[in-house]
Amino acid sequence: MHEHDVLVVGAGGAGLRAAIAAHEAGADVAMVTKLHPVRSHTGAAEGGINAALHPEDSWELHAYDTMKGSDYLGDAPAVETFAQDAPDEVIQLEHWGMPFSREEDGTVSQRPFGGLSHPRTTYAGAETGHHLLHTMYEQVVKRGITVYEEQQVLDLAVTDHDDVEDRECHGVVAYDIASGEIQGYRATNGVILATGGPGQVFDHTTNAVANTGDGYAMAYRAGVPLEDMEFVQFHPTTLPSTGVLISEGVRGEGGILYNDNEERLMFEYGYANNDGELASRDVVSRAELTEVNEGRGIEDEYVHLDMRHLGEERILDRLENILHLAEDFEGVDGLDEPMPVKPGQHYQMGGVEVDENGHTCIDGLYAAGEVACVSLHGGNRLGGNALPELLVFGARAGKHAAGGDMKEAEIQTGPSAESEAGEIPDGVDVGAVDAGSESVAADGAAVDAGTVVESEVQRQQERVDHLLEDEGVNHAQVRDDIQQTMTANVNVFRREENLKDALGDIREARERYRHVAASDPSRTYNTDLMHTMETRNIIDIAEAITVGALAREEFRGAHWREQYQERRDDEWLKHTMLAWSDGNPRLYYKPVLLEGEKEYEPKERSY
Amino acid sequence: MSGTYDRGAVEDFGRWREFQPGMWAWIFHKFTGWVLVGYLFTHIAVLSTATGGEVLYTNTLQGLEELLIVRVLEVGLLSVAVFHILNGVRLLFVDLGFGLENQDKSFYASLVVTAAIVVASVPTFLAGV
Amino acid sequence: MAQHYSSFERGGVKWLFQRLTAVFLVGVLAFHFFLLHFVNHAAEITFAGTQARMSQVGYFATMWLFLVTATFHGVNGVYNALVNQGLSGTRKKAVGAVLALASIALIVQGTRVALAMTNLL
Amino acid sequence: MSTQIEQEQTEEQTEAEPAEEAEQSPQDRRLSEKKARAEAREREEQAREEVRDADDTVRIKVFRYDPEVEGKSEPRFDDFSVPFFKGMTVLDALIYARDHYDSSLTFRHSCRQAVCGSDALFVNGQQRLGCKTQMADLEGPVRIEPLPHQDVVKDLVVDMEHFYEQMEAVEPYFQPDELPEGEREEQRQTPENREKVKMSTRCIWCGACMSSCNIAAGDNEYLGPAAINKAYRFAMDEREGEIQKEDRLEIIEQEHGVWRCQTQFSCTEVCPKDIPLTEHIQELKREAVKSNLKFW
Ligand SMILES: Cc1cc2nc3c(=O)[nH]c(=O)nc-3n(C[C@H](O)[C@H](O)[C@H](O)COP(=O)(O)OP(=O)(O)OC[C@H]3O[C@@H](n4cnc5c(N)ncnc54)[C@H](O)[C@@H]3O)c2cc1C
Ligand code: HEM
Ligand code: SF4
Ligand code: F3S
Ligand code: FES
Repeated sequence: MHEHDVLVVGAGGAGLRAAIAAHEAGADVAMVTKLHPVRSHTGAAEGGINAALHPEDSWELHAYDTMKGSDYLGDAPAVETFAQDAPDEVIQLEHWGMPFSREEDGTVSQRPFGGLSHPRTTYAGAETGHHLLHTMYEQVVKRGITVYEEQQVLDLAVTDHDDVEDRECHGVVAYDIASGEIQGYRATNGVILATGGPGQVFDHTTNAVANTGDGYAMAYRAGVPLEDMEFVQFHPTTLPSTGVLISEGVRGEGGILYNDNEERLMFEYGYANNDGELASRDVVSRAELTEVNEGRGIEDEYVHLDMRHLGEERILDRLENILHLAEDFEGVDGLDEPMPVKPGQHYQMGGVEVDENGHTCIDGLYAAGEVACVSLHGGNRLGGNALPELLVFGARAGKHAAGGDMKEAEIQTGPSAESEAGEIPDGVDVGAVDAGSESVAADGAAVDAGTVVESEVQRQQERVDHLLEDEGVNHAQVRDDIQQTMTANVNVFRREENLKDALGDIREARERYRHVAASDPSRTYNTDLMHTMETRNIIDIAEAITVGALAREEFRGAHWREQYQERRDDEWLKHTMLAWSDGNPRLYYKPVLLEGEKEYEPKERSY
Repeated sequence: MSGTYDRGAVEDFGRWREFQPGMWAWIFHKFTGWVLVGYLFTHIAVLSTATGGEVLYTNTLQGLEELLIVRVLEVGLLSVAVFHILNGVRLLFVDLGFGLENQDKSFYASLVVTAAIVVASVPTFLAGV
Repeated sequence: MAQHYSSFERGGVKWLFQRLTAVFLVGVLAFHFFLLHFVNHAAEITFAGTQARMSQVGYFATMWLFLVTATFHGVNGVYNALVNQGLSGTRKKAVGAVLALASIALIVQGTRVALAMTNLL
Repeated sequence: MSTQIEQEQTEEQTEAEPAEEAEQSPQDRRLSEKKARAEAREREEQAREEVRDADDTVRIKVFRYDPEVEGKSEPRFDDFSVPFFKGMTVLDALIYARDHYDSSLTFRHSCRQAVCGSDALFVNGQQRLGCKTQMADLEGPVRIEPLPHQDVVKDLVVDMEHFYEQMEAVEPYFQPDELPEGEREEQRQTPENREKVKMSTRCIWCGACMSSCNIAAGDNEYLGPAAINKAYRFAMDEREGEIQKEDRLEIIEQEHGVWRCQTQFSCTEVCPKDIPLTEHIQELKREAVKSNLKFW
């Protein structure tokens, strides 16, 4: 068994930042990650990092924009902490050598971005995330922080007190992909989950194949509530065959969306008569899908994004990287033909409930990055706000876990922060198939930390042996079915019957999952086994998203409900919380905090 | 690691079909360089007959030159030397950072020019056997 | 990692010399080939002709330098090639020694031959 | 448990195999086994149908090896037929083969967009990223092998440890001589200097270059093009300062550093990020010579 003060699970932007912060606070920190750090999906981010650096800009403006973008579902303490810390974090990155794009005078450039009242997006060419990821990994190498790579964390080692808020997290259990061994990792101070987004819950996503949302599912099963999971951002322009993102830049420069009849759909069918192609991500995504649903899609699947009329010169000058993307990943020459695009899952706003210090309601368990929900993005995330989130809250979680000196958090976590009980609608069946066999870890209350980890190792060993040695169905079909039903029923359009259908399908998948097994018997680099175990997590998250979507009866941010076409502030200024409750999920609500150092008055949406 | 598979040298030799121009240039340069050193040593050895007297030297050299095989080898030596010189110049440019984008073309050019020079020199070399 | 080396102990000097000798050799080798195959046909070489050429100081000096640079260039090239193929440790030292001895022998013998070709001795 | 020995064989095997392992007996288990077999058949059947219906299919020949599994411990190639669609990449073809024919087919992949560097493979005789290589551009049957010059862990997965060690050997982290004084004060860098290091910062650690380099194949300690490029990225960054640059040149001038490079250019040819590696290595050689001459 390995032992460290702080364990960071996941080595994307959030994990790396957390590890550096914990190390700087004097802790012995190690990272445990499924992929080698530089393979993390943070590297895919293109656009930029928002921070109020300019003297004429201010953190207050950034906080205000973020709150507005969240459709007033952000919590003010989180939003303000974020806006205040972001500039320092960006400068810190610069001091670590990040190759930001520069102005003539040698300072870091900032550009305008959707939803921002001031040009405050710093960037490094069209590959900001790549540089951010590599710069921070370099700092991890510099500090000699231990990295256990290609270790898939399977579950957390948490005591099993009845009351979630009494539980303690003592470590994690991981599967060593190369050797097939199960490894126990004990953390004396804290475990930080930074496992990134859950894009693989949907069959079409801009997320990586490794983004199976393991962190959400592990925290959820350990008892931490998932918050606002129904808020999923879909990006309107992704390539149909792979989900690779075509940035807003194309539409910004004047790219036009056409349907199969070669009509300029945004105007022809009145989806956005003012903004046309430049309407917000949600509006365009819904427009495209409506076209496809009404039979005007191309090959019943996508629409065309055309930039040919911009002329070769302008395209080469401003959008060259887009030409490469279309060519390399779709085999289409953007100078010659229109590019096929369709909406794809892009970002999960909700996540593991944490406070401003990244702490969950379980002692010693933290979360940061996309997997966490401090409630910064609320109902919708602004472009360029995720990367600074990784930095700000990654650093805070790391420092706090290492025992650094920090202010008490204002955000309340755990079931005790409940304001109102919710009810999972009748007729749907959620949670464990046989609740009861799903207890967290053995006898935590009574035994010492080492034993809690050991017994979890034991359980995971049994599970892996079973999956390897027994015969069963292949997980791929189960995963596929979840992805299909989520895309068909829980994407940008949400109708009650569809949501219920999805829950039915998820239930069935859960049943089928009981019979899965890996068909590859090898213990060496068994990706079949890895994916089989991930599929379990996908099922849990799919269910949480769908339950949230069914519960929230309003139209807010990215969450659209057919029957409720209004934002209903009087009733729904609250977070949807879903707690696993040892296999019998419990739905409840927690109020939104609109008052921090400043007060944020909900304003009319205007798109 | 418990079991990894090292495909070893066998594989390397099997890969020649997949070589890039720059790798061929390297192989040829190496080969020609070795031939030239080999020749340098032989050359001095042959010339060493000069220490054994005038007649021996002249006879040895002329005797050798009468053999067709020696003439053919000389053409070979010429081609090797010309290629090594041309590619050597190409490499010197590469070292100075010029024309790196066209390194493959300059390699082909070296080959073509070598061939041309060699073909043009054949009559001279084979004259009077 | 703080100390600085002012000498080329790391391969740089040999790298540079390999290039400098190459530049020199381009000229001389071309000249040599041209002179002994095109101007004077190889088949017509006689000791007398050789002696006449070698007795000129300038020609003698050039040929001797040709010998030395070519030896360095060629032998160093061979040595590098072997090292690049992973020669290391004692074997590398041994090969280095053998090659150095061979070069010295070559240069000594070459010098003797060259001197024998002149009418100075 | 059917780890395909040969793709053809699977069907017979699954059909012939009786429910013999009865020791753990219960009904439940036999049922699930039966279900498993039925599903596997279904998937394969579906794949066959798709192959039949597709206008076009492509064949891939994939290198297989698993030290633990009988029949795979001696490397071999497996053949798969995959329905073709416009825009299909080598990675797509592999995923299809894995999901429809043989779930034990193993390869690394994650981002599917050429940023994570997981899936550098040896495809039709060249190092390429699976996700960035269009099937349509290749001549069939497409031969897919693990990266040469690295030990194969299983199928297409190679041991990258050595590559990482080389990358980390060049002190791949920013070390400025000094930082600006004031709070929130950034270091200045001219746009020209950023432009100079720009290409070198694009490396995604895929290892394609290192695998293609003959010198790296022969000399295991050679830093290799990617690591040297990493050193270049810092040595040429004006924010670091002169003192640090000297240190960096010293690192790349070591025994197995830049002087090993024989300008074979294959690294430059294969780099999926179009980094002019040879150019960077050559520039460092010249810088090293220059800085050494200064001390003379
Ligand atoms: C295409 C794209 C473009 C984007 N562009 C922008 C942008 O311009 N600006 C912006 O602000 N945001 C952008 N985003 C959003 C942002 O990039 C992500 O939200 C963010 O990078 C997530 O970082 P992370 O550290 O939380 O997770 P990731 O970077 O995804 O890292 C997850 C880590 O967890 C590890 N892990 C996962 N599961 C396990 C397990 N079971 N055991 C062990 N380790 C595990 C993985 O190995 C990985 O290291 C973009 C996102 C995408 C997909
Ligand atoms: C005439 C002009 C010549 C030029 C321009 C030239 C150029 C070069 C260059 C630049 C190299 C270095 C390659 C590298 O390290 O990457 C080289 C290598 C070499 N040269 Fe020459 N050279 C010339 C003549 C000769 C001669 C006369 C000999 C024989 C004595 C010779 C033998 C070699 C050898 C053996 C190598 C090493 C090859 C290898 O890497 O295996 N060269 N040459
Ligand atoms: S330099 Fe290019 S080929 Fe080499 S590891 Fe980096 S991205 Fe891959
Ligand atoms: S292939 Fe190798 S020899 Fe040099 S130019 Fe590239 S490192
Ligand atoms: S899958 Fe990430 S580089 Fe190909």
